[in-house]
Amino acid sequence: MAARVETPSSDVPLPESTPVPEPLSPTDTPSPPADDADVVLRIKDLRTYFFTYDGVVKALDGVDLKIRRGQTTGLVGETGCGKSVTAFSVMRLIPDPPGRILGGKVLFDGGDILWGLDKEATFTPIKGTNRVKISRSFRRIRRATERMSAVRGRGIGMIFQEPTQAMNPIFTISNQISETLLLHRGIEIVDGIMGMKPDNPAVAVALEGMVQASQRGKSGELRVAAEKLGEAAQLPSVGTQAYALFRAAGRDVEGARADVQNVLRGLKPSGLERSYLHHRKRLMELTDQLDDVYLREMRGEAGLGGARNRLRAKIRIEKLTHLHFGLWGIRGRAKRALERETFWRSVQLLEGMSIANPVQVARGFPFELSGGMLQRVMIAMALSAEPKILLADEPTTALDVTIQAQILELMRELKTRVGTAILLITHDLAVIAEVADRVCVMYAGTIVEEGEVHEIFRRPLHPYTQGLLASIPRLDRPDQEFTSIPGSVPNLIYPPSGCRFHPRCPYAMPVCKGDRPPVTIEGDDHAVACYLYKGPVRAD
Amino acid sequence: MATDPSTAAAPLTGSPTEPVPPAPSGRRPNPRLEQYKRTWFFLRRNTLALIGLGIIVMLVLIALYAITQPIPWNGLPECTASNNQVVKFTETGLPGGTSWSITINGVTSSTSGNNVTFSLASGPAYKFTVGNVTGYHASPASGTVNVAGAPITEKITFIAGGAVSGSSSGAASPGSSASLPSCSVCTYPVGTPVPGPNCYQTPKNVPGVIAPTVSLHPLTLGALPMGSLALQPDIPYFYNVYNGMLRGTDYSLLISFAIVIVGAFVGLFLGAVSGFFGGAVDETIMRLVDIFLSIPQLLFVIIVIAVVSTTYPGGLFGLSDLDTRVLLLISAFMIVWWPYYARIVRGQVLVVREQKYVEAARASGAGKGRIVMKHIVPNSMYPVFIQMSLDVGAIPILIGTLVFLGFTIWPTPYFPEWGTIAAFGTSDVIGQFLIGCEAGICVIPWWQMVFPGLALFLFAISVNFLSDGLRDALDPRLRR
Amino acid sequence: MSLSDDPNTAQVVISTHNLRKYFPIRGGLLSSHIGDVRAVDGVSFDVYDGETVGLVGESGCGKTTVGRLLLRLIEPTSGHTFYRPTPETVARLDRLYASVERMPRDNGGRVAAGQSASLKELDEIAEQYSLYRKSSGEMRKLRGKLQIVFQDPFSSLSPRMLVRDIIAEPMAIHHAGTRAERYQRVADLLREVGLNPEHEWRFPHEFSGGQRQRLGIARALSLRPEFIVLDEPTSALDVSVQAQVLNILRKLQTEQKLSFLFISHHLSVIRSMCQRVVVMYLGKVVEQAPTEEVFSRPLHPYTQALLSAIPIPDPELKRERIVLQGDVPSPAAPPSGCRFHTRCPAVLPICPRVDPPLIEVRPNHRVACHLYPNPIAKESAADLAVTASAPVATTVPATAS
Amino acid sequence: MRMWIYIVRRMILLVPIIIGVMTITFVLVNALPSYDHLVAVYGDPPRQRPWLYDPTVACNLLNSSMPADKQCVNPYYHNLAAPLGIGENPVTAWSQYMYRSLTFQWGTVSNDSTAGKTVPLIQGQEVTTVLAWYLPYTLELAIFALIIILLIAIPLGNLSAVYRNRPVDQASRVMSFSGYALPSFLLGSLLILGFVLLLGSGHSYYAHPPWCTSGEPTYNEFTGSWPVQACFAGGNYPSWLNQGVVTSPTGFPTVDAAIHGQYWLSLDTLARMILPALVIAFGSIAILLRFVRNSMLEVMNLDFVRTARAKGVPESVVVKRHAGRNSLNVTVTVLGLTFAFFIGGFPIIEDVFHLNGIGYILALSIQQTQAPLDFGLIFGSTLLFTYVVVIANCVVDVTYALLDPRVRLG
Repeated sequence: MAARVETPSSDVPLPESTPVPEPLSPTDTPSPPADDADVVLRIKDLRTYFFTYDGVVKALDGVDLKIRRGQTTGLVGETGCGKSVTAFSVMRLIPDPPGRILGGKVLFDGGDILWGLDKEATFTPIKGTNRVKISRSFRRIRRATERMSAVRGRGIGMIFQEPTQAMNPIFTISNQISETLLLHRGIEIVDGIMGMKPDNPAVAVALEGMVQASQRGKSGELRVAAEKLGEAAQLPSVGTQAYALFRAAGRDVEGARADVQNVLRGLKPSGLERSYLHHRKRLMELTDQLDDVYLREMRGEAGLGGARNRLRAKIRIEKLTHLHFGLWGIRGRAKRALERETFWRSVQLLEGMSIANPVQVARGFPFELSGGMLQRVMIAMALSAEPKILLADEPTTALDVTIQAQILELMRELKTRVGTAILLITHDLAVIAEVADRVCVMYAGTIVEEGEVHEIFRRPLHPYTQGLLASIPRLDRPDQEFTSIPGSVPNLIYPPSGCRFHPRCPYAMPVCKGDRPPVTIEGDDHAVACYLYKGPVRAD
Repeated sequence: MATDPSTAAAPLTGSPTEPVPPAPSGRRPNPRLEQYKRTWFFLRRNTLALIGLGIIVMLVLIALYAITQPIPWNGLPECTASNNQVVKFTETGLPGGTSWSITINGVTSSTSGNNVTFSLASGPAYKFTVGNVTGYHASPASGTVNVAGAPITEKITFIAGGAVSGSSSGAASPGSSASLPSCSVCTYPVGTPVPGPNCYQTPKNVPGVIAPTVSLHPLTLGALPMGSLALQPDIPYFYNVYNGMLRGTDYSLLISFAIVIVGAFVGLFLGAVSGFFGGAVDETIMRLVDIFLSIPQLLFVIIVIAVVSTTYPGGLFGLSDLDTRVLLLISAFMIVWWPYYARIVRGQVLVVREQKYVEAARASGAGKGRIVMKHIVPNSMYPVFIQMSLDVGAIPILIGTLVFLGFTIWPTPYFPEWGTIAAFGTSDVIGQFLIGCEAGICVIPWWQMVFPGLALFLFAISVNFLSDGLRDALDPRLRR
Repeated sequence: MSLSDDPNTAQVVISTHNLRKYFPIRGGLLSSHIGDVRAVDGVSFDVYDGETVGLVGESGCGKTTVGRLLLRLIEPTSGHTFYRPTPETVARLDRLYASVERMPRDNGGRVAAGQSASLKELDEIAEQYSLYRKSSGEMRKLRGKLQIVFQDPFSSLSPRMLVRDIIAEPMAIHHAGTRAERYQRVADLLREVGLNPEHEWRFPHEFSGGQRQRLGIARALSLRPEFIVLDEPTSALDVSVQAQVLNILRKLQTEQKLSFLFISHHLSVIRSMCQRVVVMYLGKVVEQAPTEEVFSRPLHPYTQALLSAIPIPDPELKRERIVLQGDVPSPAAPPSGCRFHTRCPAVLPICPRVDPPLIEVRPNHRVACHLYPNPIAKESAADLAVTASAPVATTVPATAS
Repeated sequence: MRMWIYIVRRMILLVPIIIGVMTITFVLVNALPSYDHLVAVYGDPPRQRPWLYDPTVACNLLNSSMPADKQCVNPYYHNLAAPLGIGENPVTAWSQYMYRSLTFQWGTVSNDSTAGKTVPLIQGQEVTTVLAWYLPYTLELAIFALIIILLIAIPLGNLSAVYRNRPVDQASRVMSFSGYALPSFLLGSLLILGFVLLLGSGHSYYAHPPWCTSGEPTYNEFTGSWPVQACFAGGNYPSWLNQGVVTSPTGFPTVDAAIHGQYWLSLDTLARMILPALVIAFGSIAILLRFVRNSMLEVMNLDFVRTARAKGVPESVVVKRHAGRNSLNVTVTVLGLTFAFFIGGFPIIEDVFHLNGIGYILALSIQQTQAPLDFGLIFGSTLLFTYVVVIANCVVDVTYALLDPRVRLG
């Protein structure tokens, strides 16, 4: 079992001054602190390095961050300060090699996402040189990736900067949303299909209601009637479909009624199809159980290896024993029922993103849609699994101002409607001011200031925050002299010692060059890492 | 590292207010050297590329050595079995391609080439007669040769017109081209006792097939270290594979490099023109590229060479036969090769052309020539280099394939070029066991195809390893 | 066309009239010409000596194309850009273009015979001043006077050239000075843009974005130009660095009497940098006015929406915003009539049918919108009230802090 | 609708290519000496009149009353040469050549050429007829090889991209480079050699499969595709077998045998194609493998793959569904680009394995040291190979469009 493989890739120069990173000791109990029941995600001392030819880029060097339930936390900083790397590290999406998370904790849902990190790779300095050799255990890394499927999507969702690049170009929009739906809400969907009652007498009544609403020509009433139809059939997507059919038919109400009746007639899966759906459901249940095991593992429960392997074996057997569905051609037919259901569900989701023509959008391909539209689709996709946290990585940077305004409007609305905690990553303080509740200011791989949004804007404490705020050209304050922070963002291969801002800081003191400044609490929910402030040091 | 924007950290910390840290050691930094160092660093981590580099360096050294050795290409040691002797008839005066024949000792052999060779047991004198050729008469039309210890060359001159003149007779002295170095080895049939030192067993009593004579303990090379290569199993003289390989190193390398460089130049020029000017020029060139790429390249080379050598049997531009053929080969391959380069270069130029620095040069008033030479060509070169290094390895293989198909590209059937040797060796082996060997004594002359094949393989694969390593080292996206 | 009240004090550097650039779309069976992307569709404005004109619009509105057209990096479909026309010429041009625009057209779209005199006169002026009529030799000489700084600091510097060669290249092309003199000037230029002269021995990839942008500015300055197109010079930069570049630009402008065309989508920067603003939407100018006018009293609904869409870095400030619905239409199939009517919150019945002309509704303030149908005489400008149906601009709040 | 336009446009693009290829062959054919040109078109001169293609001839041969020592203009020559445009202006000659090419008058097989002498029944036949007889053999082998290529290259390429720089990748890399570096004649011969050593006497298996109990194992050079005659009932090849004159329903040997109920023969034919198909696939796999791997690596770094991972899609599905489908486009394109290389390998393979087919005929027709070569066959089969490549490229482009909605709809 040659688990560890020496990779030549890791033979990169390590500057003399860089200590070989020591991973966090695994003996720490990963239980969340009791005082903060509101915190859904907690990042502790996260360190992510990139081992490149030029040297070790210390992209994240001890990041501490909290995301609270129902709040929008803004993470703001300049290019290269590591804000995106933070999000990718949380999702474990750092390309490895060259990147590697070296230590820290990401506490989520009672467990540590980075569980077992220290066993994934070992670092040995090569004697007489300034290089380090990384031996990766690919087996453990693969296991960690598998484990992440329990978190990604349904635990933490993510949207990206370039919506046009972030969608798969060869699948339709509905196809891509359906994938997420089947992954995370598959059981519910299969149950819906199997348990639906298209013959229910209430269905006919509800359909009659739709016809009448349509004759009256009131689209609000039609929508309510459509929802009733969905309830009666015990499959909400039927309502959406019927609504779309009635809308498309316009005045031809009788035709629409016939169409809906056709749809209802075609809904019931046959016996063989039902057995395929059972199999799918069983697979999903097993996968869910496996995810549960993974989550428990992350929470620090020991001795789960047996259960995990049993489940994996069961999944394999389940997949093998149901090969015959493919041979009999049932899979295709049964999948169509699933596809229909997920299609209309994705239409529903798109409607929720205030997209005017959701059916058309769902049928379209990404290249047919504009950036703003795609960003809505991305948000719909990320929210379809109802994650606890949404990581939004510069969601409006690639968009025009007027479109950015639309997306920000949508995010504000979603915040109140869905209640998902959002981590909004952006370089634009103005966007933060518009949407965020709390702000974390990042500089060169560390968080320098953290606090409630009004507080930060009213009373910025850290010199970097002050400089950043002053350097924004203000529409409301014209003809100011442009102020800038002297110098530029430091090279993270050779980051400055002590406070990383000190070479650019107007208030730099000798002490700043020495140790990293501690994080002190300055007022209510306002913390800063700067020697200028002498408040109490933050506990953790 | 290019995958993540946040790692693109700025290496410089200069600003209007703070001075930039001075250059490392006071002297002016050489930035290009830095780039080479960087490339070498990535190449060094690729073991296969290093192996490839080593093999190529070795081959180049061998080629340099072989050039200094006095082994003429058409004078490859034709080793002769000790009990037989070669009698060679050389013709002058007939136009190329005309068939003529010689009868000696009751055996008639005809050819359209210049030479007819017989292998005759030493001792007696043999009578020969020259067959009639319409419109010519031969001088001498018949005669006698005394076969003694050395190979004999007899010259026949054909004179146009007139009737056949009377015969001349006399003992032919060894011909003037007997200066060819030869190596005599002693052969003996399977099952008979070893006659003496430097004697080698031949299967099926065929003196032309001799196994490698390398003895590993103690290391001796023998007369035929890599064995012999017999073009026809029944004639007693044969070729020394080792010498052929040695001599072939520089022929193969030179021809490959010549073909690739010429093809790349044409492709680079046409591709750059096509990509930069666009429009009708681009359309025309790209349609041409499509046309040339549709014709299977090997067949195209065959057709071009066949047509030209049929049309101009006497050679082109007054060049010697060998020079004509090398020129022909290079041109034919160039015609099939340039479209690949043109396509690569055009794709690259289309990307580079849209770069803002090209537009900036235009905004400063740079002319088209300057833009192409200073900006576009230097930035489109890397893929061309990589493709060139790949193609160099393919040429000897393609030449071998042509020869294997039975297509005549060299003036003599046996030409010291790896592909040619491998092709002859292989077809001989295949012939041996397809026709079948007698029960009990079935020796397959594996060395004929293994040694030249190995040379071809090693050359091509090391070139591939190296170019793959270079691609990885030069492509920032694939870097880690 | 002149906007300046007294054209004698300031010289026009660049004057562009009715500039159009259509990129053909090919399609169908035989790749025939099936339509045009109307990237720029009739743009006119002047740039005066020492002035910065802002060109604002969303992506795809054609503002970058305008910049490239002004330098003749691409050839226009029609229209002219005049370089340094004399004040009399400017006056003549205004008159001629006004008369050409008023010309009745017969069925074939041809100009009536009697008025072709104006066209002929225009042609004469164009022959003398228009960039698009210059021969390539004349154009090459002019290129030293007209320069450009690009948006992307990463692709605008050749990766295989040393910094000194990049900056000296324009001088080398124009054979300005000896080699030594050129490199001496490179060192001066580097100092001028706030870089260390030692940097000339490096490759561009060793610099950060802001530094590269400064290199681009140094290259543009090397031939002592008069007019520089700044094509989104700071949009790829971080805020803290952006100010450094903007300050350098301001300093250079005052020191060297440069004229800028500042192309940006960033209204806050425009407001601080420019004296006049041209707002574009889908290849057309919708509003054109002095900066203060545009920001304090935007007239076109698009400008109003644009202004209100800009997020303000102040959480205390809550304001009404106009959120435009839908996306920018494709310039390949622009909407009929007023191009903004598909998204306009104050659309009138006439909007989809008639394309509104750009008319002066307040002094020096031109708008292309049916809400403002009448050119207002300059005297009554003070009484100008926005038509009742126009959305009252919530726009920029009074300074809040 | 758009797809339809796309296909028609692609078809229109074929026209200049086909005209261009014909023009190239026209130039080459016309560069030949007129004698060879005439032989290529009309075949050898009849035995009674060997002087038929000479421009001038001893007068007594034309008319016995004329003196033998005088040279006369040969009227037959001019009758034959005029339709070929020999000695006329190039435009006329070109249009005549185009007409004949498009009407499939590609020349006649020479009686004296190696191919003419070796392959039964083809002497003096029209080149197109001969090519039509033997095209099915080659096509069958090509399809078989293509299936092998796709089945090996795509999964292996994906695998080596996913396990980059791990043993799988290194092994596939070495395999791929061997494909570049091993000449196919050498690989084929080595395989045959290996089987000879393995089975004891390979040649007898080749001619004489295990199920064949009767007849002496004689080696028949042109029957590499079939067992010896003696294996068949009556000691003769059945009349439906495609051995020249096609009386079989399809001409494809495997299909024909199956149609006539000789399933063992079908299987035997397939078995005979395994080795050659592997050899010919090896080179193409080498190229394809690298491209699949590199495009896969590129796709795996794209944003949408990251999106898929962030959605919680399992890694195997990410590779197969998201990255795999996207890199398939590249695979298809490269397959099109290498098709000429692939087709060009057939003469060698069919020569090494002595299989019936156009490649073998072509190999035979250039296998002679004595001029004149059989230019009719050489040009004909090259044209045919080129058309196969051109049509394959067209099919590939359409497939690409079908796979990629951006091309299909945009």
